[in-house]
Amino acid sequence: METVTLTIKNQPDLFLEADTITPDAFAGKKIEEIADLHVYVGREQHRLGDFFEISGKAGATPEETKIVVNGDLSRVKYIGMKMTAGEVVVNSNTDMYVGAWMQGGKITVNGDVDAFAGTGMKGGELIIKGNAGNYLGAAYRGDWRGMQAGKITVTGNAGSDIGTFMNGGEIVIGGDVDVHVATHAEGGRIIIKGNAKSRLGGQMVEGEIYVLGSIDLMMPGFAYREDVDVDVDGIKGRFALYEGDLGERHRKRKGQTIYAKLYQRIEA
Amino acid sequence: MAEYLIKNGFVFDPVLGIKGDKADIAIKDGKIVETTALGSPKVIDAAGKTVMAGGVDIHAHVAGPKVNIGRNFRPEDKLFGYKARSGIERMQGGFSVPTTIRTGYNYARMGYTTVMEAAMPPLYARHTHEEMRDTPILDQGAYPVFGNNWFVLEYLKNHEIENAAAYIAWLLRATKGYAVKVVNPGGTEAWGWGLNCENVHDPVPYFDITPAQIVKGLIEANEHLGLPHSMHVHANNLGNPGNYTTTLDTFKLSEGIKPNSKFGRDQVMHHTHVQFHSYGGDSWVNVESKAKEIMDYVNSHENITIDMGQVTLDETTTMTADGPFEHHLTELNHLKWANADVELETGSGVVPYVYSPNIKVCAIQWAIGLELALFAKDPMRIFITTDHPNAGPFIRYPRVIKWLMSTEAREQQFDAFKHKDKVIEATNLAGIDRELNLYEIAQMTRAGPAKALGLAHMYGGLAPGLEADVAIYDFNPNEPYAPDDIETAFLNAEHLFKTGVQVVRDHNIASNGNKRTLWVNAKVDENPQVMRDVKEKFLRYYTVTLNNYEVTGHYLPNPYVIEVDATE
Amino acid sequence: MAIRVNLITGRTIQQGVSMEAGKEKPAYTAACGIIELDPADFKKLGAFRNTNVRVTSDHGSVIVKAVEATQGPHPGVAYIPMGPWANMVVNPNTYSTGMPTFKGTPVTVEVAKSEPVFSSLELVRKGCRGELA
Amino acid sequence: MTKTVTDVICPFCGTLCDDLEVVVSADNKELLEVYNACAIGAEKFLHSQAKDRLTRPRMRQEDGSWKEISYDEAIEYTAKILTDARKPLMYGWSSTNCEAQAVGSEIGELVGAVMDNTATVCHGTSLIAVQDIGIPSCTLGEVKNRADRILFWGCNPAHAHPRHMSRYSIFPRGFFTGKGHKGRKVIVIDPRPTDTANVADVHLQVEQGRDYELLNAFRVAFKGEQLPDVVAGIPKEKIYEAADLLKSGRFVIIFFGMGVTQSLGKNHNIDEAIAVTRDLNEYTKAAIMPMRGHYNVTGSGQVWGWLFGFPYAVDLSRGFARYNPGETTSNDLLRRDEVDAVFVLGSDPGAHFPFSSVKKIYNLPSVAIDPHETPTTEVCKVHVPVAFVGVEVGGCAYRMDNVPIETRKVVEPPEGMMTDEEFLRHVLARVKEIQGV
Repeated sequence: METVTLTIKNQPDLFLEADTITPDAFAGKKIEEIADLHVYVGREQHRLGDFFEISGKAGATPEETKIVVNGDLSRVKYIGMKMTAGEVVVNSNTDMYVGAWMQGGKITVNGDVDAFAGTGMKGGELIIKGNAGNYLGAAYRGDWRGMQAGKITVTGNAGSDIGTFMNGGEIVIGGDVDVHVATHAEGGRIIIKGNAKSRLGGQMVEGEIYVLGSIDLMMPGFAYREDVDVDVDGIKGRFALYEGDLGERHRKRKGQTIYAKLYQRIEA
Repeated sequence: MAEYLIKNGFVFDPVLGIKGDKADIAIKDGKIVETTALGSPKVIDAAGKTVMAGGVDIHAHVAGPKVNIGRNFRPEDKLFGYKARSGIERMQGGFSVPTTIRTGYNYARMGYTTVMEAAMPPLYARHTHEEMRDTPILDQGAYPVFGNNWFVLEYLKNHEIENAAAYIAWLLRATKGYAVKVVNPGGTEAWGWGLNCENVHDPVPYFDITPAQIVKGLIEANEHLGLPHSMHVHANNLGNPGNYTTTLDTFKLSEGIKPNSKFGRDQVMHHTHVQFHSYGGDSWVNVESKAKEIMDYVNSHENITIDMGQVTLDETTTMTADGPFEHHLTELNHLKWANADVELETGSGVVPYVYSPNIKVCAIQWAIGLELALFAKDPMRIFITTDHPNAGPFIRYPRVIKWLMSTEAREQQFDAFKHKDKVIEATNLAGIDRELNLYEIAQMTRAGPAKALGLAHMYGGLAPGLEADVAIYDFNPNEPYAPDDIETAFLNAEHLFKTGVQVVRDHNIASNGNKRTLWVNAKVDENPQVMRDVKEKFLRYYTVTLNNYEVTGHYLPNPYVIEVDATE
Repeated sequence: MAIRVNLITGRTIQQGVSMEAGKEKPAYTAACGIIELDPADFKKLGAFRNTNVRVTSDHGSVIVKAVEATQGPHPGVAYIPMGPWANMVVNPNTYSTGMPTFKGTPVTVEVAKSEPVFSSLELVRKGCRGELA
Repeated sequence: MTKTVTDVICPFCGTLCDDLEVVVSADNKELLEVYNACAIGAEKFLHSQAKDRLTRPRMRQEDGSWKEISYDEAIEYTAKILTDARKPLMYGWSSTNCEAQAVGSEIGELVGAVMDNTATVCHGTSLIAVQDIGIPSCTLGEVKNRADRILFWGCNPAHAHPRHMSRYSIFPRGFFTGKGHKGRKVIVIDPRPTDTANVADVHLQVEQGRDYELLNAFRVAFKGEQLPDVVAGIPKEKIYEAADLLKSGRFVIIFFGMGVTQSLGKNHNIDEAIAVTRDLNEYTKAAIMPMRGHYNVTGSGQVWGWLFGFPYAVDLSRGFARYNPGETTSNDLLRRDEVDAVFVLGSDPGAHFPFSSVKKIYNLPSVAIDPHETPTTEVCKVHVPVAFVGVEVGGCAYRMDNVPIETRKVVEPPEGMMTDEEFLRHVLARVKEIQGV
């Protein structure tokens, strides 16, 4: 695997739209060609090379290409957008849409990300070592096809509206989450190792939420069923199982209504 | 205005009866003229290319309230699907429900110059006209909906044809409308209570009238006025297994009625998107094609025209004044549902829909649409549409043309179906080897719809005196081609002239054109009773005043009025 | 003496009328430079009706006149008509929806008899120039 | 001599009453009386006659004072800040006509602006919800003629839409509703016993910020499932009762306002309220409608809908239209320093945005086009007073149910004053000159 290293040299005075920072865009290109890729500040078009020192070498294919991005990237959007393969490492906080619509490969952010990371994710792995913003792994506005597959792991906390319209894949939050989790979800799994506030599983059709910490307020549409032993994805313990959203539509299998499941840990 | 001479193209024109022979087409002052009438024209070399009149779309949902609901509530329909502003081209967006700007440009790119908006709620006429005003290039008109209108229900309940006609004339003037449209007659009024009318004899709640009375009465009123277009109907029971009997019952309502129109049409009923109305079986499990039965009737009755409503196997946005149908649809696919009932007049619903080649029913729908066109004896009476965007976006017309012209293309599609065998079993298409030729395509997309609209004196052909709407496609019918070459060519007209202005040059938009809005001004004898009824209903039941209802002035910056004298 | 209440904002007919009459005019300040408190909360605050108070949240602070709730009772809930005064203290967090959280901001209310209620124009001008306490 | 203009449209709120009568002087120069309007609407017409009204553009000086400038200078300044900026915000568009909105949209296209309207702090979250779940709705006449169950959730028409209840919802007698008020049951859900609640049959005083839970409880109740004893401060018996009251109606209409769009949950509150409406259509006929505020905020959403495909928060900076509330919405843009110039027309963010956003406007090149002197004009560098739409110039406006109505001109504007549309056409022409298109 070949590596291209980007180091930001000029900070944009507004925000930098850099959806070209992906293995797909870099693969098979010379450094000069990569420097000529387009980025935008407002309506102005610039070269990637105008903002970044670029060194190293890109692989022949996305699979063989790794990108390391250094410097303060807190005003850079769209890193890793739509990537299908390869690897991106961001050694900084960064802004919105990290890994949005990504289909494969791996993104590691050694810092915080802002909203809409992993929007409409179809596959691959997104690892955030800091905190994540709102709408993590959610659907784009109006789309009923949210996160389809892949895995998002956040070491710190996440904001509101994670996993909206989630259909598949997995989101693991090491810390706490804000309101509205897995709204309208029809599949997938969300694991919250810290505490949750309220509106978990609102309008949820199918899928699973695991909460290891506290929940401020349970939705009226979620009913306690029983205590169960859980051993999933390294999470072991005794959990209270709730089913819902009782107000929402659900399909039936063999005459049995299939609800979304919310597990809250009682003891480790 | 510039003069043009389009030389040596292979011309396909049902009006002149030219079937692909080489001919020259002359343009002067916005009209087609004899080549001898030209002075020093710009010459367009069309050698080895296909030349046709500008396309005419008799039924599409391209402007108005429900179309804009479709745009505004589907951001995902525009995601990554935009085209940036450049030169004279304004920015464009949207796939199944494009912005007005893209609508105008994309029709032009396909060689179309006239597009009719198929359903205008009268109370929203201003909105519909604002959108048409902002749709570049195309000549357009809009059909106000009448089939659930309280005035109409009350007049026709007592068979008061003259009063119904006087009201139609008044509403066409008030809304600047073009024709009489009927959607799920009585059913949409019933939907005001969450109900529906599922066959032509199903009484309308409270109003004590049946869909059959509404349709027959509106045909008679339409002919009483002698309007350019016939009554244009979307029958009851759309989209349900076994509904072909309702469709045949609706057809039969036109029996024995002859056209009374100075505008050269032969039909008294246009039934739209018949694909959605040609289903046998009694459930989605055993649904099957009844296109044969439907077309046997159409072929043997000259006072009917139809359009296809061809399913294109895309993700799209359904939208119709058939409110109960859209509710039924959202119950099936659980996708977002918008509904917009309109006081005293009509209603509508909007639901996204994914026609997947992996779903048996979608594939059967695809086959049925094509069967209708391929069973047609008279291509001047059946027209290519997708009921845009209901069965698919209009941008797929070239693909529909490909399927109609090539058994190979149809076989390729059959092979792509997940349930190929079940689909073949439930339809006739696999056994049909007919391939339409370009002359028949010109009939189904130009001359036929123009005639049915009562606009044969303006559109649909290349005879001297007609509007200079001319499309030139980079397609040589006399050389071997692959099916996809057809789609490519008809998707990207090389040149397009619209009333003499070159709007597409070398496959690019060259002008925003000289767009016109057509409406019908029907003069009738004074009718004090109808005017009293109008005043009374506005006073008591409408939420806008009568004086704030009529569409006037700047909403139609470039109007084209078709005068009809229906006075005794 | 200070109390904690949950602040909401919104329209009132007086706000609407005075807004259309001119936001630079005293009537607008009289209509919107106020906080409506429930009698029970007045009691806790230990203040008379029509006393100036300082309303403080995590997001800012403003002086308004405390008046008795016109559409009560709603103990624990306080109401400032929508406008620049309320917007000094509302929660600007949009939760990535574009919409600030205009309703449901925890605030502290304390008596501030001697401090003036600024007009809408003064308030934003002083605020922008950093001239507010 | 005076004359009376009838069928006048009120350019205040989304109710868009069109039955006003206005008495004007024979020379059309003076507006004397307004009939049929609510207190707010009447004030709007009369204020246009204020003697102290500003009639010329002005520019803020170094020392903070105002200097009168010509319209040409104002046009030049506006065109310049828009063409100099890389991402200008063009905000407002709700208190003007669709004709001006269309011209403004063309300017926005040329300069690559973010176009946003007042929905961004009003019903923007409703629009998000509609994009997620749709909206079964109807025109206000359907309510008048059919509705026998009226639910006001987080809205207070008695104060915000004063004639709504008498024209459309609670009191009117329609075709199938001859008994008027007597034939209807009215439910109000609000954390305060509002003046609207006082005319209701049922008031549920929901715990502020718990609307989402209460709406969810209604859906659980419809399905006959078990509820917790108390939800959002309301005992479950009352919720079951109210749910049955709705189900038993022939035609249910739900009106909602900023009580739900601006509280915790925002778009989710509306999403769930629409789900409640969807559910009710299993049992009877039901519709839901946002109580839109500005008289033509709906129109700007329509115009942008057909031109760009999105109802608000439209980012045109890249030459095509993009949309994502949370990123392309005014308050997020200002808070995050994403824009470098601000243009305001037909709205007052200075009064209605959180102060942290107002301060950002103060620190940017900025122009406000507004007939009034407002907190926005106070913080902008240039203020361009214009004629009142719906009073001194006509044009199209869309009611809260999306019905388009042509507003009327009833009096002449003060001598030499421009309309929104005129000013924008000049700016558009100047922008084209500067860009050489």
